[in-house]
Amino acid sequence: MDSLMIPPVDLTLMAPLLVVITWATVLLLVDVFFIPDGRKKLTGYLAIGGLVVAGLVGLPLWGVTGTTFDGMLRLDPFALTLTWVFLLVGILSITMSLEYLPSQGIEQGEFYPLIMFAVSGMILLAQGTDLIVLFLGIETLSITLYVLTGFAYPRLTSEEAAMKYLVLGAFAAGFFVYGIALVFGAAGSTRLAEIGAYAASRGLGDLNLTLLLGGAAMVLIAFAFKVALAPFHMWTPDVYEGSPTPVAAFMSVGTKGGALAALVRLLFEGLPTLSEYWLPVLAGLTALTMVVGNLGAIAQTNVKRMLAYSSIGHAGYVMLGVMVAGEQRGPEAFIFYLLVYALSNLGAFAVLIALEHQGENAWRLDDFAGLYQRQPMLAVAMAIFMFSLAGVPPTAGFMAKFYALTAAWEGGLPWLALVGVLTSAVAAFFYLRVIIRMFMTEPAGEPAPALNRGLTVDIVVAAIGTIAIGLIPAPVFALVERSLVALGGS
Amino acid sequence: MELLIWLIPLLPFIGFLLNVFVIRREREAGLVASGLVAAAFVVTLIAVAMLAGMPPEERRIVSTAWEWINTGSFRVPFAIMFDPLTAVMALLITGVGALIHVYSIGYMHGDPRVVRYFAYLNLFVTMMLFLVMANNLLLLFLGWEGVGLCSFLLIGFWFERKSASAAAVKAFVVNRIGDAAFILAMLAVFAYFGTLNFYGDGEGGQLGFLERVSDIAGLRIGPDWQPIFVSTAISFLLLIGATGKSAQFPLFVWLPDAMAGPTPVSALIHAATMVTGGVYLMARAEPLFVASFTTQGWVAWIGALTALLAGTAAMAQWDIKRVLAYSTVSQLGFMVAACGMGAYVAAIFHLLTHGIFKALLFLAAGSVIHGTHDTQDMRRMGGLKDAMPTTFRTYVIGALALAGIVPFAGFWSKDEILAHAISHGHTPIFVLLFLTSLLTAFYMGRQVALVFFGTQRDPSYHPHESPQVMTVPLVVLAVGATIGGAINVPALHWLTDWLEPVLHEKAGEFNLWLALIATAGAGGMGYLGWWVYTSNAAKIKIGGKDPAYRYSGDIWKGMEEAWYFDRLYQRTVVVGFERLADFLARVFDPQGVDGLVMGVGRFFGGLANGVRALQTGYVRTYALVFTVGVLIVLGVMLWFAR
Amino acid sequence: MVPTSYYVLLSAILFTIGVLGVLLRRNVIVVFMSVELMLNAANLALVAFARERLAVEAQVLVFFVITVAAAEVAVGLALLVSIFRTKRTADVDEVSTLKG
Amino acid sequence: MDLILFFITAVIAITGAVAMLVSRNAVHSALFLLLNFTAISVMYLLLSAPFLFAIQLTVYAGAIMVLFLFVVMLLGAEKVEDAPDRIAWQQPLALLLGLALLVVSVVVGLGGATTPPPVGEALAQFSDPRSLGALLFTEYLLPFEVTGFILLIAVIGVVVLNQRGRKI
Amino acid sequence: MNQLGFPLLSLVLWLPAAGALALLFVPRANVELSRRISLVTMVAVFLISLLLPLRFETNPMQIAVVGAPPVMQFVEELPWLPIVGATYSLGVDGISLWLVMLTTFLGPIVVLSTWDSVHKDVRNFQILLLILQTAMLGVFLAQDLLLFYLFWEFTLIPMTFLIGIWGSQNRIYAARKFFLYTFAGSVLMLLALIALHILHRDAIAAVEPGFRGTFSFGQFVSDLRSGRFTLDTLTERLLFGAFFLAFAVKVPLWPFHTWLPDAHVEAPTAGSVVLAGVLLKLGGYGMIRYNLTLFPAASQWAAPALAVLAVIGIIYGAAVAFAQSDMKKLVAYSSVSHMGFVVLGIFALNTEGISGAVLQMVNHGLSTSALFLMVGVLYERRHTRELAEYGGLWKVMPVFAAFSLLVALSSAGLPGLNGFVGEFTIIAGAFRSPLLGWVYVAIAVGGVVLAAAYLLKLFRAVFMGDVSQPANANLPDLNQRELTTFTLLSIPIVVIGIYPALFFAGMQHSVAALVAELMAQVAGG
Repeated sequence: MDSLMIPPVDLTLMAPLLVVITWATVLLLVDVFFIPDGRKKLTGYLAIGGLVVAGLVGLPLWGVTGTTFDGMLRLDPFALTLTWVFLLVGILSITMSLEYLPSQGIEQGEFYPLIMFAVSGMILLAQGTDLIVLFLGIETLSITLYVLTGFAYPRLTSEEAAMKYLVLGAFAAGFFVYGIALVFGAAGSTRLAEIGAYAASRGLGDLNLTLLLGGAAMVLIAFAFKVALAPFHMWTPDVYEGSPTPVAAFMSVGTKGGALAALVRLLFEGLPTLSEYWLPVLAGLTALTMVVGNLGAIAQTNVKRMLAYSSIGHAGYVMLGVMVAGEQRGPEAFIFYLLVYALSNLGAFAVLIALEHQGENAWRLDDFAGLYQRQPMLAVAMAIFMFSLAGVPPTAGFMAKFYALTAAWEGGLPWLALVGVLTSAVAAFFYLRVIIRMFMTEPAGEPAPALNRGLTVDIVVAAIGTIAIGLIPAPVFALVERSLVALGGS
Repeated sequence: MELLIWLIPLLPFIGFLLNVFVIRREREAGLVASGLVAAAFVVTLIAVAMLAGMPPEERRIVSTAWEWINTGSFRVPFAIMFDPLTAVMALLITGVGALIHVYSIGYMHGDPRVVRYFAYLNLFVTMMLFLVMANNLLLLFLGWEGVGLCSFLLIGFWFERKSASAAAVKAFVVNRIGDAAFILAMLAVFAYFGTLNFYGDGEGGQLGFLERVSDIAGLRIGPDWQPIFVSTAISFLLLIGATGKSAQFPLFVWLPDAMAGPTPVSALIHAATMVTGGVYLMARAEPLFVASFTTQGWVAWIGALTALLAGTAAMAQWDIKRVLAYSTVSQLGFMVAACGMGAYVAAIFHLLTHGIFKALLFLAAGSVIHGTHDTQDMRRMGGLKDAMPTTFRTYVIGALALAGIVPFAGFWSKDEILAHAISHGHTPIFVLLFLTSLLTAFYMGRQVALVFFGTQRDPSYHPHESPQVMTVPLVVLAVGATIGGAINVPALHWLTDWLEPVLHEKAGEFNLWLALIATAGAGGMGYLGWWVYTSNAAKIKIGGKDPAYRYSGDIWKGMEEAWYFDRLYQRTVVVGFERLADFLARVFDPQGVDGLVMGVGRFFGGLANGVRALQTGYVRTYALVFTVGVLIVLGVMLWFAR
Repeated sequence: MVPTSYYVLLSAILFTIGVLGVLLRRNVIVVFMSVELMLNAANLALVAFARERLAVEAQVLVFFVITVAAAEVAVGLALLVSIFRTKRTADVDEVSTLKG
Repeated sequence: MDLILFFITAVIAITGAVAMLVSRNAVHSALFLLLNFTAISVMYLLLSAPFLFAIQLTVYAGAIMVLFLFVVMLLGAEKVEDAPDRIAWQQPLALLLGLALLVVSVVVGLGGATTPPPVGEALAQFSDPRSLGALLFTEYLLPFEVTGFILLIAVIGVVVLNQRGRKI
Repeated sequence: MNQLGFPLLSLVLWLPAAGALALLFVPRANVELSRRISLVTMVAVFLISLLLPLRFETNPMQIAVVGAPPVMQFVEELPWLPIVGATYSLGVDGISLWLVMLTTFLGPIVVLSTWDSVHKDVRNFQILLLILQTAMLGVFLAQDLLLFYLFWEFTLIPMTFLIGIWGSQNRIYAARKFFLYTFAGSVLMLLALIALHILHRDAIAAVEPGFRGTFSFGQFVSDLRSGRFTLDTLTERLLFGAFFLAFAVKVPLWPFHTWLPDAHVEAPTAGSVVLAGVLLKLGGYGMIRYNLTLFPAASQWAAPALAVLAVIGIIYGAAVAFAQSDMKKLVAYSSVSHMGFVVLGIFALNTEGISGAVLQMVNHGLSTSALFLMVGVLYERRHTRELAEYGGLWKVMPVFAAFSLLVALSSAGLPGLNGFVGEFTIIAGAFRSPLLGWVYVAIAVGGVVLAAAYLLKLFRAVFMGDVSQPANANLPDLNQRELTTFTLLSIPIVVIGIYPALFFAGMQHSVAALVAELMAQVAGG
């Protein structure tokens, strides 16, 4: 028989991914064999090192555009920028876990490699240009997160959350696969580019629109599930609440970011010509998401759960950029929003972690009462995050929201921008509630929360970033803008 | 000359500043205040003399200090002027003012806040002078409200007394109602003339609106079915303003209450000067009023009705000052009625004489109060003529002047008004006014009888004559009240000639018959009043009813309460407004407006609970919702793809 | 030959039954089975389409799907075992403390 | 001939699926599902994909279903649905939705154009496992590798999820 | 760069923030030092800002021709957000000049008022005050819509904290209501900004390819006026509405006022002073600067209706104020009434109305601040704001009474004091406005009457009558600091009253240009 011709593989184009995945595998072994129990923090540091290295490895790739693995992976500035965001999210999440895990009695070395695997899944999503790669990327991310969600062992809610997540995730995966089948049935390929070419051939008469749209819809639904777009959001509050807080933090940005990155690729490389069909649907979902997410958060007295609902709402705002990613400002808005949201939200979760004590959680609003008097800096930082999430100037959250709304309006969705601002007015209510508790009520006599180094770093980085980007967003905008010159075509 | 006329208002103003910021001792305050007002009087005299030296047509000095308001086309200078009308007003203000200042030194002696008192008094004189010297409506309004403020301050001078503070607020607020109309009038003037200046500056610049009344001749505004002349609208609004300040029907209710202030204040502000502001305004805006036949009718009727109404009320009062207060309202009614009939000179004439003799009466009443240790109820007086002879004599002179007995000042001015009414065919007005003049004589007779004749009904105090610092002004004023009529006696009509450049009026004819009848009537009624109350002196008990009550019953009661107007306002307008405000504040605002806002909040809260309720915790429900989503997405996309 | 549409029809029926399984059954294991049924239905459709176009790739896809399904089931069952240890139940409705 | 075989198999597959859905015993469900999987593997044969037929039988019917049965037995979780359904209101709704979903999927699925059934050399190539294998290691090398990692993660996950119980 | 050659506006704008930064390094316990630093900063800002009116060209060389953008002075511009064309650009014109001066003038007064009233966490209080000062100045100075919005929204944060932390019993409710109400009111404005930006960019890009859009106020205006950028009627009205809503809530225009009494009642004295003194002015300023300038036709269209709201507010606010027994509430509702005048003046759409509105904003800032300070003085001494608790204080605190009377009269619009000039000019404008007319004015004048009623009611209840409560018998009169505060406030109150021309002169040119533009709109369409 013929010898197998392995197509040329340009590993440099997937260098960050490669670093993360290899490092994670090796770290797994190192952890098992060389790092004793009780010193698992070392694994964490090593994992951070790996993520940093991955980020550095990506530096020379700036501006490079290319595909490898027979066109299944694509490296472009869009993917690279997102990669960096994901690495940042990973680093921050690990940093806040270093002390969290031992304090909750769930310190296991595998945690860190698993986070790295999740990050690799996200990078795969950002780089993949084939439905099957996207499917695998999502599954990599999901399976890792199922495990991580169930990580807080003694807490039953953790397992409950994992179970719910898994059941619904598998359910969604079923739709994903069915969607792939239908799309394949129509287009005869799973490559986004080929699907795009096929979809663009409409008018030639051989377009099987129903089949293609049906399949595309199912794939979109699977992504919508990951992004937590209403009505596919139902898992989010429960899972966030149940999972270990750093994991929730990671998920709130990571899953969304990865799925959205893939969604951008799918929509604008695979289905740009069909936007008249999916745009209204996605716009409707987005509107519903903003409404449901922010409304759901109003009724919460559990801050963690409130943040979960708020993450649903924010998914809607990010979607404002994603949907119009065909325009110049869409992907910019998407990435900028994601970055800002990552900073603010991770910061908020870090504060949440700082309040948790051994084996117990402190997520009730009352636990925040008088925080300002107990830990002024912590309260101020939390206030910054809350204002940022609410989109009040001069925080970065405002700039992000502003840009997302601008993009949406430009993309021809002014009504959606209207829904966006109206829901953000609603959202101010529950963010403000946390602030009011912290600053304007008397402390309930709780001891001062213990801040450790990792958390401090997280909170300080996030707070400074939030304020700095809010005041002088131009450099970040410029970076994001330059990173996206290449998107849209191909 | 321009500088000189600025001195007139500035001198008292300096007194005000000194009293506010520098002077702390009672003695200095009185001297400085009186001295500066007296100086202003002297300056006014000089100015008048200089004015008299000019040809009659040019007797007007206008001086602008600075642009007060200048925005867009809306330009108002801070400008004063001096012309014959202003001159007589300024003389009255500074002259009577100076006397009252001097009198106050004695009257207010020992009061802890006497420095402040003189400051207010000085400020009042300043503002009053601005009122009469202003060359535009806005500056006039500044003085107008300024005197209102001083009136408020001085009525409320003894603010510890509840009645005083209530009266002060009432005076200010009621005046404000008239002022609101005044503001509207100014706006209308500005809208139709483009300026608020009375006269141009005489240097070929823009003319003032009083010189351009013909511009609006025939102009009408308002809906097509009921247009009114612009001149009517403006002058009517001014009339409402004047009814506030000059205590005319229907806004007269504040003046009797205003007697809660110190008596010299009543003399100066609530008799001689401030309340005449409305009359001055009408005289000043004479061309506007004359241009509107309708308004003139209103003016005349309002004046006459007020005169009668207040005259009847004055008859039934027990409080020595309230009698004078209602009498003032009544006399102001005379003046207003005169304006309404076109007898502006007569109005001003009466204003001047009334200013003198009413000040005299008030001061004398003050002397009585002073000498009886703050007794104001006439039922507790009686027989004071022996204890306070000077006061008694001056009081009688004042009463004779007010009653209109020859040859006292009041006779000439009142007679001129009545004569004008007859000769110009205003018969109903004449009847009302004549009736009033009879009543006037009656209640003055009554008062004199009650206060000075008979025996002292309340032995709890020892009446004594007032010190010289008080009696000397009384005497001076009494002289004025006696011979003041000379300035416009029919044969000489100096005042008419003097005011001719402003009011363009020729002297009326003296009606001898009328004069005779009026004097006889007044004399008779005055005697009747005196006789009734001296002969029935025994029936007057402290806290008791008037002897006349037996005969007239509830009518007397009605007169005592000034026909219940005050109470009517209290029960309808005031209570109505309070109820409305209360409703708005306690019900409508929190539950209506704010309730709507809160309703929005509750609405979202309800929606949020809906979202929460959907989040059942059962993963199968989540899958169900998921499936619904799938169907929607698929359905919509396929719908589009049809 | 059997027309592709027959297979697709069958696959749709099976897929729907799988969905119903998730919606209706409370036993976590059966729920997982239903998910497997959904994946299988999808695979069937995929192969049917592949046969129509003679595209071998689709078979590769099926291969990957089966693998991933296995991995997912493994994790799911492990989780179930872990939960069962404390909760003593495999009823999916029992894990419903997180809500609201 | 093919058509008859297809219908028989299809009926078996649907029966298996429905029976899995309705049987209240998890073991029965598993066995019915096994029946269904087997039927589907026969379908693969009908569709000229013999390799998948083998995979389906070994991996699904063999490994996964055994795993299911094993866990069911291990936990004794055959009958967990005896307690009354707390969200019974959902059942009719679910059935309704299922019906709708079926309609929609059928509409979608039958939207596909039918090309004439292929024959000959190409079909042989299609059904040849070797071409599949070749693809797996050339074009689909990356997914293949990733699948490996997914399995690795799954293994770690299973370990992580179950070892700690013992530790603590 | 500008007529001074150095960035004066930036200095004025950021100096308070710098002071706040410096305060961060003061130990929390050193209360006195924090206050002093804060005071020194505020005074310095005021003194520096004095250069503005001194060097302000009342009649700039550039003659305002119809179609030209508003002439700004002391202009500064730096790139800020090039990707959307937003710049850091500052400037003042005759309209903002006096509002800036009002803000800087009230700064030291506010700090002075905290000396006796704020004892909790003093340093942070001062920090928030200083930050708030920067934010408010930013709103007046910003000449870029995005920058403006940034400052606009940011004012909420320090104010919310001031109310929520240092307020009285119900402070949380008030703080939340304040924040949410005003935030919700202004979100639509953000959308309108974006819409404007994009519509403008699309319009200009059609002529100048490669144009990336802008947020520059000046450019919007000049393009709108030159006709390079036009809005169709519906769009213009919608945008107008979006902007207006934000401003109306802030002003607050009836019926959007209900947050105000709560916020005022609960806020500490300094907070109330800032709120009434400056924060409400942001709304009025916004209406003039943005609504009238950007959307002249829509302004014409909406003016009668909005003026109706304004007039309702005048009467309603006055009536409700009259019924209050809580002093702060009374003053708060009086703000509703007074700001109703401002809105009425603005929508008279003529020179008199608008310049009267600007002056009235300054007046209201002075008078109402002083009224709140007055309430504060009493509250510090007696810890109650109920009218019934007071009486006869004229005897006990004569100096205080004198100042209070002055302030009350100024607020009631006594001629010779500042309030009258503003109100009168406004109603003169409204009377002459072809859009409004005498009916509006006739009702609005009722507000003048009622103002006297409720303010004298307040004055009488507090100062007149006998000293009924023994606790009031020995209240100390104003101390040196309070005396300084009131004296400082009284100076402009009197000066504006007798020589308003000084203030009108500065704004004349800007207002005239604005009105000319509005008139051109009428003529043109």
